Amino acid sequence: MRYIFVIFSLVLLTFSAGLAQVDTLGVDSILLNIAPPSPISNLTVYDKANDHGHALILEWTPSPDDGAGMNTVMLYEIFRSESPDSPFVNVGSVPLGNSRYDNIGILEKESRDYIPDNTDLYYRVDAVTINPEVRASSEVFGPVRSYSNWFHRGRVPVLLAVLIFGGLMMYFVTVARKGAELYVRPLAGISAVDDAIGRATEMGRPILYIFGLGTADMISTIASFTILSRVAKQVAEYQTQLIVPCYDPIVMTVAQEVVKSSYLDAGHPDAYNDDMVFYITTNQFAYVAAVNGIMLRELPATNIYMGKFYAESLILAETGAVAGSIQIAGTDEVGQLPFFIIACDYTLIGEELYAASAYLGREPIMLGSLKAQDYAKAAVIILSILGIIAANFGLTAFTNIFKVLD
Amino acid sequence: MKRQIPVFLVFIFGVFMVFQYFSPHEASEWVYKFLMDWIYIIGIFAMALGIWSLIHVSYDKIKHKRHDWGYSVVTLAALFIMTFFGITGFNENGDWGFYFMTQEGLTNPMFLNFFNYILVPIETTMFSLLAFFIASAAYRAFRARNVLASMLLVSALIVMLRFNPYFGDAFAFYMNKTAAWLLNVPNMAAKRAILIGIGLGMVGTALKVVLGIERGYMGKG
Amino acid sequence: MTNKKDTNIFNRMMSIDRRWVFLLLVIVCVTAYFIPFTIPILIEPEVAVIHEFIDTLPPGSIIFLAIDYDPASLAELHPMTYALLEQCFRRNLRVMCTALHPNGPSMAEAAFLDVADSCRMDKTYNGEFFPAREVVNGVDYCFLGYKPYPALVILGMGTNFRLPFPADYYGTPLDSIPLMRGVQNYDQMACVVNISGTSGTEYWISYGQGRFGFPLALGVTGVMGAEYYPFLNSGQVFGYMAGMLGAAQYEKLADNPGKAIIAMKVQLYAHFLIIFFIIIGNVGFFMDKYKKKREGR
Amino acid sequence: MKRSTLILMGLVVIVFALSWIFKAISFHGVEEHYVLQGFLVTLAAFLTLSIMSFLYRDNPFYKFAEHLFVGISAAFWMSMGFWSTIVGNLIPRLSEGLSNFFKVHYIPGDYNIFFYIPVILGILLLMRLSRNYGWISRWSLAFIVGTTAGLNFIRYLRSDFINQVSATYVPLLVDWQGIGHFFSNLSLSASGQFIMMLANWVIFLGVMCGIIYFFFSKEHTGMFGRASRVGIWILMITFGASFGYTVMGRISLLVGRITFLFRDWMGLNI
Repeated sequence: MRYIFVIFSLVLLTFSAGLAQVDTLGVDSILLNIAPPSPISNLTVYDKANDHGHALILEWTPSPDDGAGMNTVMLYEIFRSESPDSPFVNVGSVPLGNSRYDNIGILEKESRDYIPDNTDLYYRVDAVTINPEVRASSEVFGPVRSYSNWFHRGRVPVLLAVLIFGGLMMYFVTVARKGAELYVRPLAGISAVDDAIGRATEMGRPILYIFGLGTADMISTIASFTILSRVAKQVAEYQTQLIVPCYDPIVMTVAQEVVKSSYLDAGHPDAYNDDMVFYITTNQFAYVAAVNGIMLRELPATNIYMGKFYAESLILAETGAVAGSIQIAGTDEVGQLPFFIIACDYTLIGEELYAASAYLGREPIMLGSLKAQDYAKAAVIILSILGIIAANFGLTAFTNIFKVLD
Repeated sequence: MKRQIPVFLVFIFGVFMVFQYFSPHEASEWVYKFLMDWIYIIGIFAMALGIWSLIHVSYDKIKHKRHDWGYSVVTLAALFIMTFFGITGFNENGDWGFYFMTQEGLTNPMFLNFFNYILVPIETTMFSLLAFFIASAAYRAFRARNVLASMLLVSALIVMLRFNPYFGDAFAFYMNKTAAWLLNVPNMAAKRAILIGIGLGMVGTALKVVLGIERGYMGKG
Repeated sequence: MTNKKDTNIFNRMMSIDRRWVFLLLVIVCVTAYFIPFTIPILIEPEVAVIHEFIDTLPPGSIIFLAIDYDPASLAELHPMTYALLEQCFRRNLRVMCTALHPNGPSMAEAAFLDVADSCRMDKTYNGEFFPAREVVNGVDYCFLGYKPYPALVILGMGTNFRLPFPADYYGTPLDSIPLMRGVQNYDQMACVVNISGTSGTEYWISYGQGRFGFPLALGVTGVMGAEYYPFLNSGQVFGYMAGMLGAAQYEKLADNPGKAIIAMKVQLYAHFLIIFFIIIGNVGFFMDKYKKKREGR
Repeated sequence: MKRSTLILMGLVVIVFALSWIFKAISFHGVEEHYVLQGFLVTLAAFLTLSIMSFLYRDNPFYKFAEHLFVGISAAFWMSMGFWSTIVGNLIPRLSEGLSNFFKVHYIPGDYNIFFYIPVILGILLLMRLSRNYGWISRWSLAFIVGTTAGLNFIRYLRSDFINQVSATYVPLLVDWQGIGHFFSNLSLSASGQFIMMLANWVIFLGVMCGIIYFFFSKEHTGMFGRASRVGIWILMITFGASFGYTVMGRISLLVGRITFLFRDWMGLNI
């Protein structure tokens, strides 16, 4: 807001500088002979709802000379003051045709755009012509106060979704814990992981596990950690070699922890050393260059790509194909799925990546969470069909339930 | 103790972040901002671990004279030289010391040179390898082996032929329209289905992590 | 691979070494890049109408060119600007130009200097001979430069160019520029062409065309293509070019092949090569299957 | 080393030296440091070709470029992180003395004490290097994982789930004015009623079948199996189309490198 103000005053300055120079052309007469426009009317100011405070919204009926009438209004300038008598300060402006201004304050007290909460404020709006001298002020509106809110009412649908989904999850996890049999359909990519580890052992070649460019704050990376822990456990049991080159140092740290614990669980803590999981560099293509080199030099029996991938997906997968490795990929990056589908032997598409950890572990609790996800999907289908019917019959009340406000 | 405290920390911070979304209050935003800053700062300490790992692995190779150890010397030399250029330079008075940027720009022009003439060319060339790999992948994988593979193949061919002018204007026109339809309509449906699935998978995983059901990230499966 | 069954021609068609694919791709790209030849380009009416409009203007008319892009979208948009400017100067039209994107002025300046260079040579376009001429800043074109807050600048220029721009980009007061004699606002412009990689296009449509009613043509990036297309149907925009394809069409119309046509050439033949390899692989696959089936019987 | 390898190496060195000399001459009078500029442009071209040689097979030139690239990029990232995060964000909050040393403005604040917490967590993270106290680093990792899991939980529930579901509410009968009107105005134009309705039907059914494909706990048989089959078809058509679409952008990248090699380095201007 502050920048726009600065920029705007610069523009105004040049406008007025222009006035001084163009006397001979009669531009001054155009400007000086502008009649004052009619002011705006019905100014109302109210607190912005669902926010952290320090913000107010102004609304008004535009001047009759905005785009009609004399057609002289160029912009509206907004003024604020803490009392109706003290001088008003310009806090912003909007071009013609607008009838609303969000006066969003800055949180730092020192800033000139700071708007105090729980304090009486007064507002005025000027209709300004191309000549900044010629303007019409509105009546002062006030007092009005800004507040901070504890709960965001526009986000109720999200809260409902959290509660419903959390409830489903808790229910099915409890059911699973009690020992109920839960069916899951087979996934080709998952059984391939088991086969691949066996194959690597037979061939005496390593397994390459790649997180892609995901950082530790991405859920896909967290899901990938779980998959790595299963893979590492089996690798430790078979005494096969595991290579995990990393792009992000935090991911590397967590992955070291994961592999170390898996080796411990498998009963081979001595077989682990920190150099199995190592850092390369945090640069997309430098990482790719190095991993490509590893693929052609170490000739891994299997490459497992799980996590977040970007443009490097195809470079990695094609190089892996050249090296003759079996390749299993899984990503939630929709744009890269085509490349993995084409270049890899098995690909886990989107949600399958998240399901993989449950599949690999075969623990009832994890399978319970898959069941919860399926119920949520069934709910989506039912809601969509209801929504479509509602939308086609013009029942907007139903679709509005899902409107989330920012 | 070694495993309970981390799980407890995950729960506390996870629940706070969920709460934070529903509360726009100044206080809640303030804490949120602090937490985000913290993550960046911890990330910088992790950087030290990463660089340590890189140096350690390279040094190990050199020490034991493993295969291709000479290239590890290149890595280490590049790392040290670039770091030296990156943290030192001359300021506007011509004093040498720990400087990075002044108003005139980088204090050490060699940092920029290395960036422009080593980093950028290799980066763009690695990226351009994609042109070759996309060709070889298409040749290798686009075989009409079964129904699914044929669908993949046909829709790729239609889109690739969309601006072919040799078969007459009408052909080009309809190819263009069909390709645009494929990219707008079925694409949108598939993307949405995948995204809904991913959304559920992510939410499920995150919930399991926050509730401590999923502990794979700590090595406890 | 010494097995006799593996060496039949169809099997070989299925397993060409990837290095042959790579080599042919390089050869095709480099040849298409360097060897001058033409490819047919389908001309769409929304591009042709811009060329036709400019071609039929009487000499001395003024075109307003708004250049709102930065180096990121240079590859697609520079060819449009170059072809358009060259056409204007060859037809003795005059050009006024603004750059309402912070990095726009360097783009516009480069275009004016390069096209002025090119105009110093005799050239023949679409069979019409154009003698060499000197393009002079201030006489043939006037570059106003950059001012922030595009909406206000566009509105201000509707009243008088001198309001937002008392002087041109090089600091010369507009009143002492020969081109500006008698030029007040958009009323003296034959049309406005906005070549843009930003949302500034929206201001040209709503604040510029919407308020002052001048004929407006757009050149946008491929990504923005679908977004502004509806304005063509609604008649607010009379001509429209989008992305590399649009640029190549304009170059073709102006008979002035440049970077866009070269890029299209390379793209087209690289695509053909990839399709060729896909076909080879599939022919091999099916013939091999057919043969095995027959042998199996 | 084989003799052919040595000859190849020698040739590369000669070409490199020649290019350096020619480039330096061509920069003479144009650039201030023309010898350095000549070297750098030659180096860039050498590295470009080294990386491209990987397409043939792994070789010493590629290995050299790769290892150089790793070292330089790690150092680049470290320097940027050091100056922007540590010097830019952390030091101005922690100590006035250090701020003065690095010539950044000290930002006094009542809550600066809180910035010691991430520093402590960071140091705990470094405990990883210790054999006996490595487990302490899990506390910092737990902080990061917990915060981001909570954050992403909500973010994706909103953007990938609720928003995508509500976007599926499209009208299936666009501009419906009766069946007679529909058939009498049937056309294949893009803005025609038939095409618009077809698009909405494809989107709606595509999304439904796609979701059915992702069901894990139900056998894909019967009607359900058929729907899931349609789902995977839609996915495959989409993947093919986006692959075909991406080819164009990737070829442009190659054109960029060709331009560099032939115009900027060799100076050919055709």
